[in-house]
Amino acid sequence: MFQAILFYGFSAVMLAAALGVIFARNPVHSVMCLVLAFFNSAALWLLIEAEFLAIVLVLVYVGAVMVLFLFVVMMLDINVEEARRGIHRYAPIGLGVAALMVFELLQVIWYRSATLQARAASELPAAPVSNTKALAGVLYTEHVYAFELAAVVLLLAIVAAIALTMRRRPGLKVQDVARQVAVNPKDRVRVVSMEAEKSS
Amino acid sequence: MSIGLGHYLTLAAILFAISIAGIFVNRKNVIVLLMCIELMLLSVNFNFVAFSRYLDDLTGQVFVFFILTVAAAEAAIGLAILVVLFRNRRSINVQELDAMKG
Amino acid sequence: MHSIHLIIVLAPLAASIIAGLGGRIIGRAGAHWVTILGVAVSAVCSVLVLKHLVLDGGTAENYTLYRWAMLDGLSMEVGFLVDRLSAMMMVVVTFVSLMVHIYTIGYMHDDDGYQRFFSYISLFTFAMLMLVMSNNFLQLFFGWEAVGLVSYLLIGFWFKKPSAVFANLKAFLVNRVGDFGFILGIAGVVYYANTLDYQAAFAAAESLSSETMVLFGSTAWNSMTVICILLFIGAMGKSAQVPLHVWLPDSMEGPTPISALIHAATMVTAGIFMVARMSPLYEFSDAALAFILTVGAITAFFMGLLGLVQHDIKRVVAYSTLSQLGYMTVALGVSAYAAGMFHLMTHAFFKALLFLAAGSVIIAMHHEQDMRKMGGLRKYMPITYWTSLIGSLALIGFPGFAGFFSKDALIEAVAHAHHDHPTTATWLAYWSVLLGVFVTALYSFRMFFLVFHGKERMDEHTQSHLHESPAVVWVPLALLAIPSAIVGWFTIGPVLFSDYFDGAIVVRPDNDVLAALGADFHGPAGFVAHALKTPPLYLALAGVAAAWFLWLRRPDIPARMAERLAALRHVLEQKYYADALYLNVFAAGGRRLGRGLWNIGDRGLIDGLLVNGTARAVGFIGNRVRHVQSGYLYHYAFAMVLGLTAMLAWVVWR
Amino acid sequence: MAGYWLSALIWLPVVGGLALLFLGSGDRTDSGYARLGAPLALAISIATLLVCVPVVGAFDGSDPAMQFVERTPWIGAFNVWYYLGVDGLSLPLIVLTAFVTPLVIIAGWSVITRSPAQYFGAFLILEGLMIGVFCALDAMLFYVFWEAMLVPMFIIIGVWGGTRRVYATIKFFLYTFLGSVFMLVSLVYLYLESGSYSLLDFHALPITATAQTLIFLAFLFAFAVKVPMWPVHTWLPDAHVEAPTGGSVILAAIMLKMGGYGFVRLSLPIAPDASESLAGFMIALSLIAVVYIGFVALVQKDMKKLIAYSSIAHMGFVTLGFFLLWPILTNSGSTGGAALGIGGGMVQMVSHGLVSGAMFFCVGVMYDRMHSREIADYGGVANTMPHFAAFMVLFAMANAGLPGTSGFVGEFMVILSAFKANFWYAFLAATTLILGAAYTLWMVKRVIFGDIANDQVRELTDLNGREYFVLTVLAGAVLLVGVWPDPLVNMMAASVEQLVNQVSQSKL
Amino acid sequence: MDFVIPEFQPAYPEIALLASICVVLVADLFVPAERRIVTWGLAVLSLLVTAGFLLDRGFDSTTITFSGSYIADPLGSVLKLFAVLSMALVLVYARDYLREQALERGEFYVLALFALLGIMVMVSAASLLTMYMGLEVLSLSLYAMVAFDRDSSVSAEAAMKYFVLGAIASGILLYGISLVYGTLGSVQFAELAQALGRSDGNDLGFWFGLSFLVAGIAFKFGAVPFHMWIPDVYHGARTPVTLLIGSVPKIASFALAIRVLVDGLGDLHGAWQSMLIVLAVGSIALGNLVALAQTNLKRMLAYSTISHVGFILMGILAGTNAGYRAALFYTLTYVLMSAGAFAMILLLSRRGFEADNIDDFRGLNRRSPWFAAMMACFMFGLAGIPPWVGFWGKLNVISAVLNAGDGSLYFALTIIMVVFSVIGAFYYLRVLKVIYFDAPESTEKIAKAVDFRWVLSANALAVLGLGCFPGLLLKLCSDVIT
Repeated sequence: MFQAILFYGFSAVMLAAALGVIFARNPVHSVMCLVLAFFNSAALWLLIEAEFLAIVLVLVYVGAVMVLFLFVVMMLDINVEEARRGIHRYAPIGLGVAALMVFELLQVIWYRSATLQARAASELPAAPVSNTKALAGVLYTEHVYAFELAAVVLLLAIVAAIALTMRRRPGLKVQDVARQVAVNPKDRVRVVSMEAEKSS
Repeated sequence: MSIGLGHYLTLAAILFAISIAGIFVNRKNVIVLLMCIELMLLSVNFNFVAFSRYLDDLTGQVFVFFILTVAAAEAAIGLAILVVLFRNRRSINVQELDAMKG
Repeated sequence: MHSIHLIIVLAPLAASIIAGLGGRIIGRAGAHWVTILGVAVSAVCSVLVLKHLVLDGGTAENYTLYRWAMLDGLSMEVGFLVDRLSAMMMVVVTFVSLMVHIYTIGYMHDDDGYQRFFSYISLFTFAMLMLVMSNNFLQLFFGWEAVGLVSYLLIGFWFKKPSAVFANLKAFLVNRVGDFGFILGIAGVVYYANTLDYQAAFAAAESLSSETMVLFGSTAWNSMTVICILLFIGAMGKSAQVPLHVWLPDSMEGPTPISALIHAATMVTAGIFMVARMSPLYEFSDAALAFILTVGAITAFFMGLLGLVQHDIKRVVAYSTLSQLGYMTVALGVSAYAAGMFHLMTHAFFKALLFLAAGSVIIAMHHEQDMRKMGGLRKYMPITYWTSLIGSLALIGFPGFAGFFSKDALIEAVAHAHHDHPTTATWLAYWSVLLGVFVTALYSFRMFFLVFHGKERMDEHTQSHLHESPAVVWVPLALLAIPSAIVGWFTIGPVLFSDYFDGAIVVRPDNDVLAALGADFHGPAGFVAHALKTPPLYLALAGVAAAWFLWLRRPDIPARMAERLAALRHVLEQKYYADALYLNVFAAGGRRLGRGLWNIGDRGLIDGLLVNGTARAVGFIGNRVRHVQSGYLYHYAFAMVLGLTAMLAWVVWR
Repeated sequence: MAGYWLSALIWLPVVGGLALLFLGSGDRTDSGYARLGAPLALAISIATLLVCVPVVGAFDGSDPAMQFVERTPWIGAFNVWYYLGVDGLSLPLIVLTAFVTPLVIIAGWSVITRSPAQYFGAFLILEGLMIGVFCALDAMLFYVFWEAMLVPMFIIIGVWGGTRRVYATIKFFLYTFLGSVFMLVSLVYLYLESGSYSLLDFHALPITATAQTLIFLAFLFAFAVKVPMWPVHTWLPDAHVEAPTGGSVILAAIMLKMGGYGFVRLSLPIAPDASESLAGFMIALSLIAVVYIGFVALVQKDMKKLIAYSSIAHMGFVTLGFFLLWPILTNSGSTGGAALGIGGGMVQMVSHGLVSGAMFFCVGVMYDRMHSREIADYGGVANTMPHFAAFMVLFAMANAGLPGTSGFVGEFMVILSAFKANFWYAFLAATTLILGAAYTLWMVKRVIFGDIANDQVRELTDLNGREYFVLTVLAGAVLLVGVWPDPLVNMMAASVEQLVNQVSQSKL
Repeated sequence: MDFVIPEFQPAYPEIALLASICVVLVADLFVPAERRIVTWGLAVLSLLVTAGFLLDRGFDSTTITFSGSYIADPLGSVLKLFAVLSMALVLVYARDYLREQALERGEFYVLALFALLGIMVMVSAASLLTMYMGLEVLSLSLYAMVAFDRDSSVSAEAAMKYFVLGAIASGILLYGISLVYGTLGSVQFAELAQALGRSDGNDLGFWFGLSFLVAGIAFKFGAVPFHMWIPDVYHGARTPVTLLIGSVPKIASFALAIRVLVDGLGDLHGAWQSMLIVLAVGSIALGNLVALAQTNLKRMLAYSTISHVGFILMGILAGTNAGYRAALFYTLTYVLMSAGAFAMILLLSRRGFEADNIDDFRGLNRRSPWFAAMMACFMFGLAGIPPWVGFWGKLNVISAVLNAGDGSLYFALTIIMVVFSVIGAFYYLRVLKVIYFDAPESTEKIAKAVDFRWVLSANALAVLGLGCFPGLLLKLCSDVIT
């Protein structure tokens, strides 16, 4: 019962936050709502005994990805009022399609799939003592290939992001220490001998 | 009334639908689209976690792990593109992204 | 004999090719020498062949020259059937042709297309010989069309003249209408007899006459009748029978020699020859004969009337030709094929003569053809005058002249047939040919008097240059005048009343009017004597007298009559409106139909609506659909989501 | 006779044509190698014609079976073979192709100034591919040749054509392409049913009535477009009008024949029962082509268009002849006369190849001088070009089906056959005697005869040696076939009769 | 833990490629900008190495390793080899253009190699997880490449659209994977197939998962209505990138479809067939119709891609080996033709001038008959005119569809295919019209590196040659599909 209360509580907040992401006028608010949604879902995952992922979600996602979002939003400094006008005009269509999809999904989840109903009827199996340890056990063995691929994805992301955003501006003045050090005074100073001014 | 698999799935379904609705309700700001995508991945993750637990099979959770990784990479690239876009246009308005059509 | 046959046919062809292709090399004289030589060889050989058949008791020869094609058990061949019928035609054709060749030397003396002309007329001789010597329908059709082709070329010989090129097109097309029927007739023969060979087809005639075919609704037609009428439609085209007569008067646009050769003596009689040749078929269809009779009767009388209002000397002769062809056709219609052929022969001589004489006049008149501007030429052109007189007398059937025998025999035959089996058709034919005699005399001597007698109405310049034509012109006239005058005396007996055409022409006994006449025949002199007791002679004399009275004695009367009878005159001058009808209804109508089909059918419906319409519709859809690609991200996403939702919906509510 | 004669016939021109393409796209006036296009092309095409000689010599006309057969696996996965052979139905058309191509090349000798090497190369490739169509006994091979042929023709019309060439060539391409894709579906279906792409296997394959009908309709669409039959004929006038002279000649002389050939090689033997049930329909279309198109041709103002329409009418005779078998069977209970129809159709194809080719060439001769195809721009050409006029009149007469010219032979046979089927078929078919003469000679009247119409006509010069040669050769062929068609008919008789036997057997 | 060290040998090609990527990446840092050809050379070398490992492995054995997440089978080897080959084409074609347009940065080659790696991973995926990872490697590199020209506003726009839609598509795909995982209890294709075999195939849960998966696959292919990204991305990206996107990833898409739909969910054939029918028909129709209205060649080719995708899907939906074989053949030949067609744009482009309008090809025949003929090869090939290879692709597909069953449905599908082929032929002809019938606007000679010209010519001649002798490739295709 307590679990149910927690579930409904977190769920409600999460969905509200999700709606907030969509409807918030200010992108910063959207990001904040998203963070909130992530927190709540982490809580829900804890509820279903997936501690490791819950923690990762908070640490990696909220900690890194969301900050990145926030950073970009701030950096781009978008005109808030301008950016959100007209959103409500399309809300009915969007929500209509969304509702239709939810309806269809619920049909399957609750009524139309024998397999899912059987699964739903079963009790939640007991979780291993340490979710993290269990995951670690398969991550580096069974899923080592995917794991390596994840590394590739990250490398790729780095390469791509740098390729796209890093640029040397032509006008930019950069210090080159090595050259500064290697400067030979002779190259910099030219001693010009001039005829002394003659006084008349 | 106990909370079962169905509840989690329902929650994920609603979240999925919200994220989808968000994509075409939002017509002004690309960055919100990226956030909607994050929401969508979150809903998928919900599914995986719930299934994984009810199947008593860790693959689902491993999958979530990788999805999170990929999502992070995706966000990085997405935001990088966004920055390029902004640099070129001084705008990230979705409605202005119509140089190519037809 | 086979090689002689081949020489007869090929000599003119070779001459024609030499004159046509090598005209520039051999020069003008070369051209006429080579062609005249060719035709002369042909003529001599033809006479030899005739002699062989008639005097030496040779038998008819029927053989295949080479196989043209063979398919589906139907052998299509080229071959010769040389019997007395064809031999007679060969002689007539080559003789008249030879005369015309000689005559042409003078007539076309100053023409640029001299060699071309000789080439054409030799080619014509070849084609005509192929036609008459054929032993099968295929070759018959070949000759049939080939003479049409040469006729086309010759009518349009002076191709700069718009009227000439109009006339030749008209001639060809009208002939084609006839050929249309003709080829269907041939197809009918092949359908029932499965052969193209005359003998085989004739052999099957008896069994064929009981077949029927359904053409419209459920009425069954006798197949023989259908075939015979179809074949006769071909003859109507070629022999210019009403209503396919319209081309012949116009064909006078061609040079006069060919009017004599093609449009009087030979080609136009091909239809008559053909029907005579097909007599074994026609004998089995009374309906077809009645049809022939009616057509011939109408042509004989009504075309003659038109000769009365013409002013062009050649056109008068042309209408006379039409009328005489009608006579021949009438003879065929009463199964007096031999009479028809006999008239064909005599007509060939005297009509060629008349045309050539007219040509001689035309040369003298500096190519003026209007009789109103002639008159009194007798003293300038005595030879032409006398030969014309002979020709005219022969034409009107003055006793003793060639035309007399043939025409009188013909009229007798018709009278006999009417007497034996009176029907509307025979009644019509009888009165037509009878009254036709008067009309013939009237227009012939109208022309004769207007040209050679009376006041000299030509202008001074022409008058001062009037003289008799050169020898190359008058010699053929003289040579043609001889048979025109006398050939009847010694041919009427053998041709009409003996078994000359035995085997070539078949007549059922109860149709055989000539046999009945033959019973009363006691030599040519008796025939002349008999004529004194019959109306035609007096009608002819009355015609001559009337012509004398009206155009020499009281030229004012015709003028007044023309005013009085304006309506009638108008109808006659408009040639019963046949030309107008064809031009406005068929020619213009055909074009209008064509334009309609093209604009509405081809360009409108098929191309406009179906082809380009489809293309345009596809393009339109493409252009419409491309706007779905709006450029807006949310639309794209929306499309994806809609697609997904639709798939889900399909799964749920499947 | 063994050997690779047919392969030589196909590949000699194709390879030669490809080689010519390497001479570049330079103009005739350029100093490049492109000038060599014409002589080389002529040499190759004459070599091809020479290859025909032993083939015709060794061909046994009394044997209806395939001769000179070549069979090598081509695509194992589909059981597709490189399978060639000729019989009496295909050999005449092959000879026609090999005969006309050198003439076309001579005709374009100095007229084509733009990229001549490509022009002649395209023609040679076209020749090889067309011969390939007639030789192929494997359906896929047939289809490949059939379609590939569109490409050079597309280029020929499009590059060297008249002002509306783009519209015309794209219309031509798409029209025929649309037609043939349905045939492709049918061929695939037949393959799936029989496990082979051999046409001879298709002939022997029993097929249900429905399937036959569908197959027949699919073939019909392909062939009817090519022939072309009413109402899918409208590409032809446009294509002809815009094509360069050589293109028009090839198009009329040979390409249209492929449709007719398709009927006898595929439609009839593969779907005889469908052919039977649709024979009335086919005959109706053919007769519409003869009569309707005859009237339409009457009012054309453009000479090429007029001849194009007359081609449609003449090809109507071909299709008419092919489908007379069944009405004859119904009417008389035997097939007697059917071979006359089919054979007549075949002869008509050959003849039309010569005559319409010659007519287009004649128009080309005038066009090269006056740059106009409008009838109204001419008049009295005979005054300045008497020799040309003689040829023109001859070919016009042949076009009007005058006996003694090749135009008559096929028409005559078909009319004979049509009468056996039904009087009215023959009646309507025979109207071509009148209509054909009317439109052809009316054009001749307005173009050739009359007084000199304008100064341009006055300036005309008569035929040059090259033109003289081409027209003489064509005239000779037209007359030869007209006067003595026996060798031609003999060549195909056995095959035609075998076809009649084969087709009168039900496949149900 | 009963874990055994996995067998690495089957994955040597991927490992080698990844190692080379790292080498190239590092080496590029030390290559001065004007000697970027070294990076290019290294990239090509990497391809050679990869190809070497692939060939070394051969085409006739099947191994599953990495605990069921990696499969090396004949089909995979062929696909990978073709992917490597076509990537080599892309690199050859791209180099000169990049240099002319001042875009030549080492990252381009690195990203291209990454994309190839992603494709190879996808091809060899034996589980949905691997498949997903490979897909992301591919997609992420492509997103980045589309935006590669940082100063181009349209490129950025295209990249943004591609990215957002692609991310949505992977979200959808993932949702489908989660449902499949939840209902069938595994992500490995073999196990999925087994689980399906045990269960009632009519369960709506599978079907739902399947729908999401199909949507994801359709997006990757670019099938209607998941095609919207294709025109804009093809158009907006710089041509070498378009060349890449338009060619090699089709192999990955094919692998994705075959692995997931056939290897994994083959028992649900009835379900996905119906979906694919709608997608395929829609793609063929819309692609061809809209392509008619285009004036930009890249955009036109984009729409033509959509229609070709329809054909590939047609082959797959037949659900028979013949169908898969046809789809495989179609994919491989399409990649070849498409790469060539885009390369033609590169051929004509110069510094500051992008020859991507159809009109830019005006009178090419007069400028260079040889390359005009090459373009004709590509166009006729794409249009499916024999004897170019595109014809055999279409024939294969038609044959497979017609043979898939007796129903009038298949018949109708064939008719749709052929009719739209004809409509499609129109726009290819329009290109040829411009090339052959119009007069050139410039007579500038075509100046491109020798290797570019030779490779392009070889590419075009392959399109023709394979069309004349398709037997070998067909046999290869039927050998690897069993």
